[in-house]
Amino acid sequence: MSASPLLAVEGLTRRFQGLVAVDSVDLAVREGTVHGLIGPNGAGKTTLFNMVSGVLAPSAGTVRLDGRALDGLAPYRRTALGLARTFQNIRIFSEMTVLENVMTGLHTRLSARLGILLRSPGFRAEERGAKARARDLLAFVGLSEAADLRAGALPYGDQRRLEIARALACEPRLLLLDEPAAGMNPAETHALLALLRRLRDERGLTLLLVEHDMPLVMSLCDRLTVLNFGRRIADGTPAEVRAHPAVIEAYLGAGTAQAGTAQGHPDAHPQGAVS
Amino acid sequence: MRVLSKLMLAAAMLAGTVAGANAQDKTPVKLGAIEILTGPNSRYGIAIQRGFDLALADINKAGGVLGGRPLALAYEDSAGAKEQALNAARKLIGRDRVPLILGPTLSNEMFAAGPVANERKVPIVGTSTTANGITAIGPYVFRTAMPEADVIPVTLKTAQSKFGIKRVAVMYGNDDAFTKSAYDVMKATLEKLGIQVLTTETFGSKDTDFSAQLTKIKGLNPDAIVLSALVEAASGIALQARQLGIDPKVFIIGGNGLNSPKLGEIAGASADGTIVGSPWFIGKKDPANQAFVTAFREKYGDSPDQFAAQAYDTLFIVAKAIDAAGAPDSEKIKDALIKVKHTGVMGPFSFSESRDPADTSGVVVLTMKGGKFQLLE
Amino acid sequence: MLEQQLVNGVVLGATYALFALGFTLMFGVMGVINLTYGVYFAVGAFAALWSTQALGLPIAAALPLGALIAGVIAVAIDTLLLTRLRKAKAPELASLMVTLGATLFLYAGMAASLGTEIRRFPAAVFDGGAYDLGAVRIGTTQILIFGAAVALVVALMALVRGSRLGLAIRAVAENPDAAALMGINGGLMLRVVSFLSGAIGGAAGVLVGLNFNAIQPFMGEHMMLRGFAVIIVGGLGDLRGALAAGLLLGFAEVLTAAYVSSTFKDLTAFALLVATLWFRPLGLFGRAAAKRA
Amino acid sequence: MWQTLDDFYWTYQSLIHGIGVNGILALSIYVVLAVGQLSLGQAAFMGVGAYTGALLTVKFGTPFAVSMAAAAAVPALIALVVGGPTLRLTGVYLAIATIGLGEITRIVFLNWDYAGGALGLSGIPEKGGVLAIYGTLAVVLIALILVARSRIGRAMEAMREDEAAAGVMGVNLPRYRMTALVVSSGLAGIAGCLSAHVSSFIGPNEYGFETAVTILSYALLGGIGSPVAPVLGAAILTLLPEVLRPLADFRLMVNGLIIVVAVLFMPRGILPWRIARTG
Repeated sequence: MSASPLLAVEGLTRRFQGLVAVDSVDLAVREGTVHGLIGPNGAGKTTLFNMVSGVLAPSAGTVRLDGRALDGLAPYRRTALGLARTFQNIRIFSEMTVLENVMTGLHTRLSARLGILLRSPGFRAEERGAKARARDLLAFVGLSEAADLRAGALPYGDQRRLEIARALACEPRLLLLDEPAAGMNPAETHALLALLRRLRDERGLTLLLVEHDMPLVMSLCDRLTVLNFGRRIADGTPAEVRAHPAVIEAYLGAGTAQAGTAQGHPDAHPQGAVS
Repeated sequence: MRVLSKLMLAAAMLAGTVAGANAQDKTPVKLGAIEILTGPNSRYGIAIQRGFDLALADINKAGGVLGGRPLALAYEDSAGAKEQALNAARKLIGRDRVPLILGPTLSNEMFAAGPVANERKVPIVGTSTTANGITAIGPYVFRTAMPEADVIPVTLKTAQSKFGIKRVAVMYGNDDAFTKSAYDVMKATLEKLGIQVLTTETFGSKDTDFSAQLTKIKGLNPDAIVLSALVEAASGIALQARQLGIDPKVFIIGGNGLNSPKLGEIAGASADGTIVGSPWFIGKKDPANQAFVTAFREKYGDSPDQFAAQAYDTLFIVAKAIDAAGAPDSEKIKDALIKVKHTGVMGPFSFSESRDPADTSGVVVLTMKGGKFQLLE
Repeated sequence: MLEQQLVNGVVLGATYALFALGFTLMFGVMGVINLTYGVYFAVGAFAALWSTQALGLPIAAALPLGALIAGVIAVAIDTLLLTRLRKAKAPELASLMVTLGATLFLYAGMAASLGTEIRRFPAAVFDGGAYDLGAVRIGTTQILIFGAAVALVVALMALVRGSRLGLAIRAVAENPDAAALMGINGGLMLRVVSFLSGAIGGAAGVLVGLNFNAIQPFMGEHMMLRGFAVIIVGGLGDLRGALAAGLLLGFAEVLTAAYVSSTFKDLTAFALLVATLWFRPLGLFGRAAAKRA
Repeated sequence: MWQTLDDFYWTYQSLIHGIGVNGILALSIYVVLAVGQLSLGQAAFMGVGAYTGALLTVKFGTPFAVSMAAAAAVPALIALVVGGPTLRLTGVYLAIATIGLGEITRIVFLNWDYAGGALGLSGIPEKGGVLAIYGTLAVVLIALILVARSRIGRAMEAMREDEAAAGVMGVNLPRYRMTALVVSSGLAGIAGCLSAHVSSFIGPNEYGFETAVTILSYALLGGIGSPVAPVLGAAILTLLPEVLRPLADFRLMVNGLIIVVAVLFMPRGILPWRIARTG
């Protein structure tokens, strides 16, 4: 392990109209590890993800990738620097084919311009290469058979895996996974667990994941960070966190006191409000 | 005797064939008409259609054209769009092969359709296209509509001589070709007559609030307001002028757009005193006009306006030209049209060299009293 | 003269505000630019006109009746067109387009059945008298319009901010799914808002028809362009903003015509619109919640 | 026989021109819709192109090719300048901003006496014609198909389906949006120039809100699964008024109804076939 973390989050804060969704959170993800981010509903996990990936601007604080501050960079710039993510509610491009979805992930790695209109040999070679790489990734996640299907027609678990393949196409150093096991049956979860392990062990990828499936989290993650009401309440190995009194409190309490819907979904509804 | 009888027989046969040809050829002479029959401006097109239809019935009752052939009209709707007017013109010429086209309703439509008819050497006769430059499109483009350039000077001269106006405010709709071109005539005429223009205000044809312009005008104390507008805006302006306290003695001098019974219906007493020039007046006492108004009211349950009157006369003018041409042939009709003389409900009519109405003696100046136009005495 | 122009500006501004109020309410809650709004404006005016002519109602009864009919039609159209799209969580552009098609249909239908000639209320329906206050002249319809605009804004604000119904409406506006979890009948709330917006649009149509005497099927079409400017300048969904922006636009137009040139009067609305988008994209008060990249 | 064919062509010439011009307009709105945005300024861009081209031809006698190039460049430039702030805007904001732009353009033409003001510009010589129109249409259509089958096409569709996800995939959203608007306004300008040179007259009121809506409905009816679809939509909607002539007043109602039905029941348009996004 290198001395400085691959991802360093310092004092990250986000307020929504007086409500603090994320409250000066610090977080360090070391290269080559799987880092879990857990906490009850509305704890601010997705908001944190959105700030790290650049979908949402923080009210305060800094995000660093391999020592480089990402402040103010648009999502596409962060992708070019080696950041990729999946979404809590699956957001594949459902009208496109499975293969095209993955090829979209290769966007920043392709460069054809004028060649597109001329159908130059260079462009055609690049497209061939892209297709081959996309097929490799589909094979890796076990979706080879589905390459030419409409992505929206895939079963739920396959859509999750497609989303991961698409994110892998961005060739990230750090992959953010937002509840990858949500809605999966035990068999699918099991396969996912194996896939995520291979990402770390075979590809040397660093993962930061939000997940509610505790058995999965406990067996997969090297380190955990726990959020509640936007604050970091614990940080450590799974064993340490499991024993942390504040965590027990938060999880037991969460059953009775729903944090409600105060969490700010930037992607919830594109509409205004009456005032 | 035998020779004579043979000759007589031959002559009779000859006459018979000639007469027979005329008697047998009852195929209608079909003309095209492009008018706005749907959409927001359909009221113009429909008034024109009614004028045509009334004239058509009269002409065919009297034996049609070319010694007994009925006249027929093929209507095409332009909906006020120049593309559709253009398509309609091409269809009427290329497919229906009409020898002459009546319309289209708006000057803009004529600017699109006119060149096409001219290219194919088919005469096209506008009954309501008053803008400048219509007949300059080409030698096959005619109009029976009195251009604003002929009517407005009469109105303004009358206003000057009768009421002694010296200082006026001008208002016009600047987003409409019709009201803008009338304004151009007004401006030139006012200059020629030496009438001082205190201010020139504009508005959009769909505006409803004119208070800012009228307040400004009120502050300048003009003798009259010279107004080029469509009747909707004109009604609003008349109402709001009085509402803002502009003296009823400051009357409105209008372009052709104000020449509609609608002005009195909407604006009521507020429009009293308004004067307009018109190629036609519903209350003209001559028997031809009285008969036309009565027949129109009987058939449609509504009073005719100038558009209907112009259309009514135009069809008679065209029918005369067809008779004079001797055949439903575009070229011959074109040559005949320029020579036609007709006295209809609008008064005496003939074409000038430039295919515009030559005779402006039919122009009358009207004034509104109690919500109705009457001749200015 | 300036005093009179200021009065002119207030009255014109009040008509814009009145019109925009329902429009912005509709957007704020539904998140949809509903182009059929312009139709309700004309529907209200025609319904009131009909009730004065055919039923001989006084304007005090015709105004609420016009508003009521416009409101009911608004609910019907919303239910017919948008429920399906909302259920399918269709993109906002789809809703915009469907209301566009419906607007073309409704305008054409009204033009075909009612004719396109302008009409006015019978002169006897409302005594359009005027008061002279020094150099200023104010018509009774003008006072009525201004009063109605202010009263409606106050009433709507009270409803939205201060009542249980308002709370439910705001909840639906913020997050329909969460509102449903809290036991709010979202469908009902949307119908309530549709009705309110339609009724406001209809009432605006009656009052504007009364003041400017120009009732015709396309009367809302022209107003919609100003409506867009007002709701953007005021901030989408911002009721107080709509009132302020409407008045601002009224003043701006009148003063432009009076002291610059009437040629530029029509440009004012769009200049304000563009300036707002450049400098204050969230509107005058900058509080509208809206999605921006 | 030739005479008949020739007459047939002459009769329907304007309609044939119209289908081609509207096809190009449909492609211009397609480019914007394809990245998930809505512009109601296409009519204004078309008008700017029409006036630019026509003024150059009429007043300066420039060759047709120069008029065309300028008719593409000027609207594109306006889009670039205006796009600065508006492209930070998306969705309804962009739609409303483009409505405002359209009205401003209309008012400028109305009051610009050099360009004929409200009376419009008449006497535009006939140039280009059916060959130029359909040549342009074919070139643009092929170019857009090629683009669709590349990384750019994938990025565009990704933006339309889910903008945030596309951004995370590395798509430079502002740049794509801007490029789409600029290209689309250039195309609209070309269409305007072509149509001005076959209709001899143009006026400022032809390029208003209604025209913008009509252009939008081409793409709506056809669908935007592939560039071919909006062109088909344009052809249908251009022919429709001619076909529906007997319906008179109900024609406009039918037009509106078609849009409603298309959006509600055929959300992907009448040609739902989508183009492959790989080269």
